[in-house]
Amino acid sequence: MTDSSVTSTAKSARGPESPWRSSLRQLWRNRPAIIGFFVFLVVVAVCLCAPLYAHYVAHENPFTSNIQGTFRLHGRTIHVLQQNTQGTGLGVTPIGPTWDFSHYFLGADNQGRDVFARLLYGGRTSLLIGTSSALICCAVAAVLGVVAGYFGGPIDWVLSRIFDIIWAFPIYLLAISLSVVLLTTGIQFGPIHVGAGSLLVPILIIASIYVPYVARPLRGIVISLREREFIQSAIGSGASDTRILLKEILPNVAPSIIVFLPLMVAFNLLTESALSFLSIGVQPPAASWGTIINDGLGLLYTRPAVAIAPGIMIAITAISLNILGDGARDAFDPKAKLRGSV
Amino acid sequence: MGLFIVRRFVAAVLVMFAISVLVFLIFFATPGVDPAARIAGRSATPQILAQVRHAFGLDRPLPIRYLLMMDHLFIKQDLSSYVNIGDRVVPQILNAAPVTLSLIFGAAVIWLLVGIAGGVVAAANRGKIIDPIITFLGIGAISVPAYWLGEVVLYFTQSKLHSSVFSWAPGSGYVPLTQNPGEWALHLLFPWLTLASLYAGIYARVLRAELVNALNEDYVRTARAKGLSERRILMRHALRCSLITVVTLFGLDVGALVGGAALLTEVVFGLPGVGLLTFNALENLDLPVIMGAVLYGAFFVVLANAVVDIAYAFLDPRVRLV
Amino acid sequence: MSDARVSTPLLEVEDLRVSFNTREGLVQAVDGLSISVGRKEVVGIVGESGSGKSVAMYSLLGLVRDANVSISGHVRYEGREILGLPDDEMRSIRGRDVAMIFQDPMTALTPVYTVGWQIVEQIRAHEDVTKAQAHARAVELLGEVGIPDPARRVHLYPHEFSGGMRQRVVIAMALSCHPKLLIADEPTTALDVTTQAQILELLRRLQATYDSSIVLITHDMGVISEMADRVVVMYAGRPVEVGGRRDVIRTPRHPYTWGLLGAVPRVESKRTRLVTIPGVAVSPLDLPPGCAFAPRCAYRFEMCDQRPALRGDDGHLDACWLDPTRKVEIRRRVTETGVVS
Amino acid sequence: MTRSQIRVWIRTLAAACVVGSLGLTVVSSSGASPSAFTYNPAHAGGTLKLLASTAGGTLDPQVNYTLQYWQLYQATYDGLVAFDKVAGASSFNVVPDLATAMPKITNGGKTYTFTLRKGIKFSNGKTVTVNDVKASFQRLFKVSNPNAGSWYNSIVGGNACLAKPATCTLAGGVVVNAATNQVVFHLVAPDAEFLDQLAVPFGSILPASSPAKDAGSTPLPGTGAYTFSKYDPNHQLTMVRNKYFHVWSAAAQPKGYPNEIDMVFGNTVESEVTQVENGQGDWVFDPLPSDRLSQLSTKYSSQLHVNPLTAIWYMVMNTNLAPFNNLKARQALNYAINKNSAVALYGGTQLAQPACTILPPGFPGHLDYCLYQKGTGSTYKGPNLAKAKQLVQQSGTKGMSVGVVVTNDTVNQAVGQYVQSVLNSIGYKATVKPLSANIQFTYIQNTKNKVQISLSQWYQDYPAASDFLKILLSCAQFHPGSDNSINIAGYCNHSLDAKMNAAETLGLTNPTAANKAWGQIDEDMMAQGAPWVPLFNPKLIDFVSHRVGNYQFSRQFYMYVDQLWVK
Repeated sequence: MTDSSVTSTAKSARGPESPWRSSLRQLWRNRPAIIGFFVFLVVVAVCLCAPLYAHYVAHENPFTSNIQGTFRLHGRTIHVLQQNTQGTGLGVTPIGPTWDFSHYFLGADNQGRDVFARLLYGGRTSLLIGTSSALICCAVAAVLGVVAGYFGGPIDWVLSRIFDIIWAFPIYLLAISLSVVLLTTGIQFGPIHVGAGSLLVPILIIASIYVPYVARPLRGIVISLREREFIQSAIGSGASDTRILLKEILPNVAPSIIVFLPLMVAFNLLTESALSFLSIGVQPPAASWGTIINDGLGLLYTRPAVAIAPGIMIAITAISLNILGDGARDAFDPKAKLRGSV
Repeated sequence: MGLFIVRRFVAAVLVMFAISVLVFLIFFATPGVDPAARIAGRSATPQILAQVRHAFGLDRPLPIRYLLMMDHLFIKQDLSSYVNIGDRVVPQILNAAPVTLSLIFGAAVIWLLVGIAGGVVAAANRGKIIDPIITFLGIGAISVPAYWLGEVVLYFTQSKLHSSVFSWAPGSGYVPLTQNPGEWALHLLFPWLTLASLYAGIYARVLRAELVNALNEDYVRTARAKGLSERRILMRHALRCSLITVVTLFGLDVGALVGGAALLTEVVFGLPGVGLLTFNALENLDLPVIMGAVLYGAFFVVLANAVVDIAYAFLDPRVRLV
Repeated sequence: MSDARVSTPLLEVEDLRVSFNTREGLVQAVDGLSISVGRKEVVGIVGESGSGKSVAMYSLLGLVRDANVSISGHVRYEGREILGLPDDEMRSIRGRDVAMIFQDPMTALTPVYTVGWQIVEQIRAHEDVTKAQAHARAVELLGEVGIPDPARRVHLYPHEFSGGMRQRVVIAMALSCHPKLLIADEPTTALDVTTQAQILELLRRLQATYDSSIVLITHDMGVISEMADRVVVMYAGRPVEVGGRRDVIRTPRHPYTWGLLGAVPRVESKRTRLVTIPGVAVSPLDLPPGCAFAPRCAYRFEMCDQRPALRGDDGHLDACWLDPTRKVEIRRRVTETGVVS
Repeated sequence: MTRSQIRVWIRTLAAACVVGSLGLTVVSSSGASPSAFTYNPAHAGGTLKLLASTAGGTLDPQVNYTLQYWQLYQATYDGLVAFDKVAGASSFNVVPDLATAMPKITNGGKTYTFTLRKGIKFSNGKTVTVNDVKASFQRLFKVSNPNAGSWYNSIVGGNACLAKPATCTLAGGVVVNAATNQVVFHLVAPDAEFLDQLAVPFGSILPASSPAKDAGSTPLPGTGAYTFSKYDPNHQLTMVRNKYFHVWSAAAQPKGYPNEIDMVFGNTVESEVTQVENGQGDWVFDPLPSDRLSQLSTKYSSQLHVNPLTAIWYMVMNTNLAPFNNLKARQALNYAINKNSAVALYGGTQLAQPACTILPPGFPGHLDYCLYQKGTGSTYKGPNLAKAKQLVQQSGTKGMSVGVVVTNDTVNQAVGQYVQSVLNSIGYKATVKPLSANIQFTYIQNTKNKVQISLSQWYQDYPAASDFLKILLSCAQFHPGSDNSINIAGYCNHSLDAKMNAAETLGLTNPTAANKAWGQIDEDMMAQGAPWVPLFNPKLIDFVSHRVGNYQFSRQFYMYVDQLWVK
């Protein structure tokens, strides 16, 4: 009989509304979450425009080395890479930001490639990896968590132990070990072969290391659901496992999965960038925000923009996703306990 | 309690066994990693290669090699690196551990202070402007890649502003506490702040959520009805109950960090801790060191889990250890 | 209302209004409640969930912390206006002069402290005594509320008590500063039937011992009939019937009260089925302009479109447009058939 | 750390090849070189602090094969002979060290007779005896020295030792006489490079009591001016003065200046540079980060020392795998790659020089020519893309997929991506595969991994043309399916093999003519086979602190660490 019960009576009096609709409505009303969502959409849209920018505006292919290249700015011909002529004349420095969208807006990297165009392309890669690995991770975790929680017994035991093992493996060490190996061999799974340079390698690595983080809470939810009356009565009425899983269990764990998704995308984006930073994520000449930061480290003292810009992009994207995720949690599953990070 | 310890111990041994097997298999599944060719030298003849392979037991079947490695690591404790021949793994880890511990100790103090203060202030000021500000800062802290933040910090302290504001900032590297406590703290200051920013963000957010939940609990209403001050209710009742979650989180985080999860910070700031040791070993494919470091890391994760459970029981009288 | 005042009231509530500004709109949780509680008097406030009875009591003690709440009216404690007092002054009243007992003893105690610690905390919040003195009093209090072996149990944690025992602890804590007024919010609802009886018995005994007044909030007419001197029936934040226990129980005048009384299982009664009130409680978001109960009332007529005032005689008042004689007639029929409509 | 590896590896020399042994002997047999360093006692003392990001592995001089420690071994260990401790080209010459003089070579070049100096003591105080010499050569086999099977098995009994190292005696191969203090080596065949092989650290003389296995991180006593006192691969390597040392030949083992030399590990390269800038360290071992170069060369130009190396960076094509099993495809890439671009990626024109030839400039046998370029002449002028595209068209390999395998450090990856761009521009579909530096070198050698093209480097062991041509491109060095197949191109041209053998034989009698022959082989190799795309010959930058003086550079072992002044 606190104030919350007042509002809950209010809701029930208004007549039944599907919980999905009401959650979505609540999410829509959460202004920061919606702003986060739109910022994320803008980042995605801008990154998707990368080829247009590279082709029509910058007139540069950001995947081809342009070491001897020149371009004209304010009527002067400028070398993209400039040989140092001072002192003992050591070193070659790429041009810095011109702040001109049609010519090396953020300058060039050590291969004379347009950093801004690479930043946009890198965003496509990072977002693709973050999103798809989060989807794969949540899907796999949902299946494993639900199966473990629902069937219990030896299946649960085996799955839980696998989760324990992955859990106890320091997370970056696991990712690094897998990367070092898979970047040499690629993945051979039956007839399917994934090349070592493929983006699928980091996607699958990142997806798999986080499975326990999602699967464990889901398993807990399913175990408590299983004890609830409606499931027990469904079991009692002789419904098949498949039917119960699809009709009863899944709708009840779905909100939790939805809450996990934006946060997982943010985690995975950060993980991808960290692996790429350690040069064991996305492989060159493909770019991701992490690889551009890595490229930029070699230029940190002369051209800091190369390393700083992608970090800002990562931060903006992750912030927008985290705010969206907070909103999704408030709307769909207020009790969900999530860490801010992994 | 006795049973609890036994169960935990058995579970830990099983998990660590599985991890060691996993590491072993991952390692030998990679082409080009056969350490014999690298140990023997660049153009060693097949005979020399065979001798080296034999000397290191690399010509034995995999299970035997595994057992030999475990024997050297745990029983004889003389397992040594494939890269720095004769450099024993156990002392390497023991030498690296103080660096990691120093890093984590300082960072933990900062992130606990900042995180708890942030969470408490945000929860106590719900509905005021300061709450969303702290929440946003927290989200920002967890959304910024830690290694990137470290690099940016290095850029500003070592290059951009080194001649003005940060002329006192030392270069990266580590100075042992026993050698010079002042320099120790000075060298670790920026790594501390960098590492702590992420965790302070996490803790402030988690604690705020826990406090808000706790402040809606019946016992808080009871406490108000008792005529306690809001401050006392917040600090002694809500915070005390929320700390259970924070302590759990703290235990697991510290366990993972001591075990090597501070790797990125160590790499960026060139701190020769366990994370950097492991990372270098992975880059060098130095299996003995990888094996030792990963098991060491896993041990701390497992240990942290157990300690957290004990702490949990200590903090929450409702919990019984079974 | 002024007729009901038998002596200088300990607590006097006048036209208390509590509303919440929610996203869905303004929620009028309490809409013009006026009651007075005399010394050593037990006042029962009865109503369904959501009728605003708890909110009313919380708000008058400043326990409603919602930022969107607005409270108006007058609350006088021993003649002194306490509504809108600064928190630190309010605190010295809460827990010392006015104590509360809550519905769910399982959650009302902080789980991480021993019951003794929590009692000592309350004593020391209001009285300048040493820890040892407070502790001794805690043991004494626990014994007084019927907890066996209090010297040992004072060191136990709440979860180590059963529900009934925990409610005794809560009562002991509430009594620790000898309050003049005890507000008991559904003190027995969460308990099983035998424990309920014991707790009510305890409250009665303690009330006698300490000379306290009690405001008893409940949805259970049975509890009212055992405890209360006077009764306030609330519906949708409004008092609909006020009167002495005997009057309200024996000759209820409001159709809602009839429904509530019908909802009391009476062992000695010849009836076997419970009367239920059809429909669900009205949403406080869109209260009808007239009688709030009208949408659920079987006897509504045109007059019900206007809001009825609380009126009556001999301290027995009700807010219903029905003709008093017709009420008596309907009431009799209901009692005989067990059917409200 | 991977960057450091580039400099760490030193190349090997295969079995017997005979180049100018007489010449070497003639040059150096005059005894101490007149240009030996003169000692200036005013600058003695102090502690020199060298900075390296990681340790160089085992400290055992008979096992360690890294430049990082070979550079330090110069001041700590001695062989019977040594490379002359002078600056400039003469540092390639061999001079007597523990031996009193250059050996007497008899029996058609198969017998070497040395006389051991008397009164020289190890750093543990024991006197060096002929038995120590004999034990040291036995030990080479017992510790599985990397080149025991390719260099030292030229000693009689060596092959038996390879088969059964535990019972190695080298009976009949190394004969010592304690009374006359003579050491006699009997070889199975004449070997002009035997003296070079004795002069590198593998030929160090160690106490006979040294353990018969890799000593790892335990320092072994030596005879040099310094001795290793402490080694912790994660922290520091410490060298202190050998208190039993006295100068017997300044050309072979001069007296050093600092009282202590420390090599400190575990810093990032960035921090090493900062420390040297601030004078907290004296020298950076690792390659300098490219973004610091321009700042360094402006602000600290007097502390930078740039020296050309006899080394080469090259793209090596697998001549047995499409598309590079086609000569035209290999030539096309030679035409297409702009070596100036590779130079820019390495750090610019002051840091490297475009290469057309296999043998580096200044190396015995080097012939100036440049076959594949825009225009003609012997200096490189730029790529010829039109010609390249035409050749690809003719070869019929257009549109094929090509994987470029490089190591995952910055410079290698950059070159790899550049080469990928070039391959794409002449009609291939190229990808880059960066691998950990520790895997890449064995990975690209093994034919099982089907590597089409990779980036590799070769730094000389000692000055002999065969060290490049015969080791890297002869049929005998190609071992399909093995991780040790240093002829990465898998190139086997029997007529050129025959010419190389002939050049070796010629070298026994006429080194000048032999070097000319090697130069021709070099050009023929590129014309007929084009198994490589030579990219550039790198230079080495040494960055020292402002307090350091007396910088001296050996072309053989680079900067003389012990000759630096810190006072």
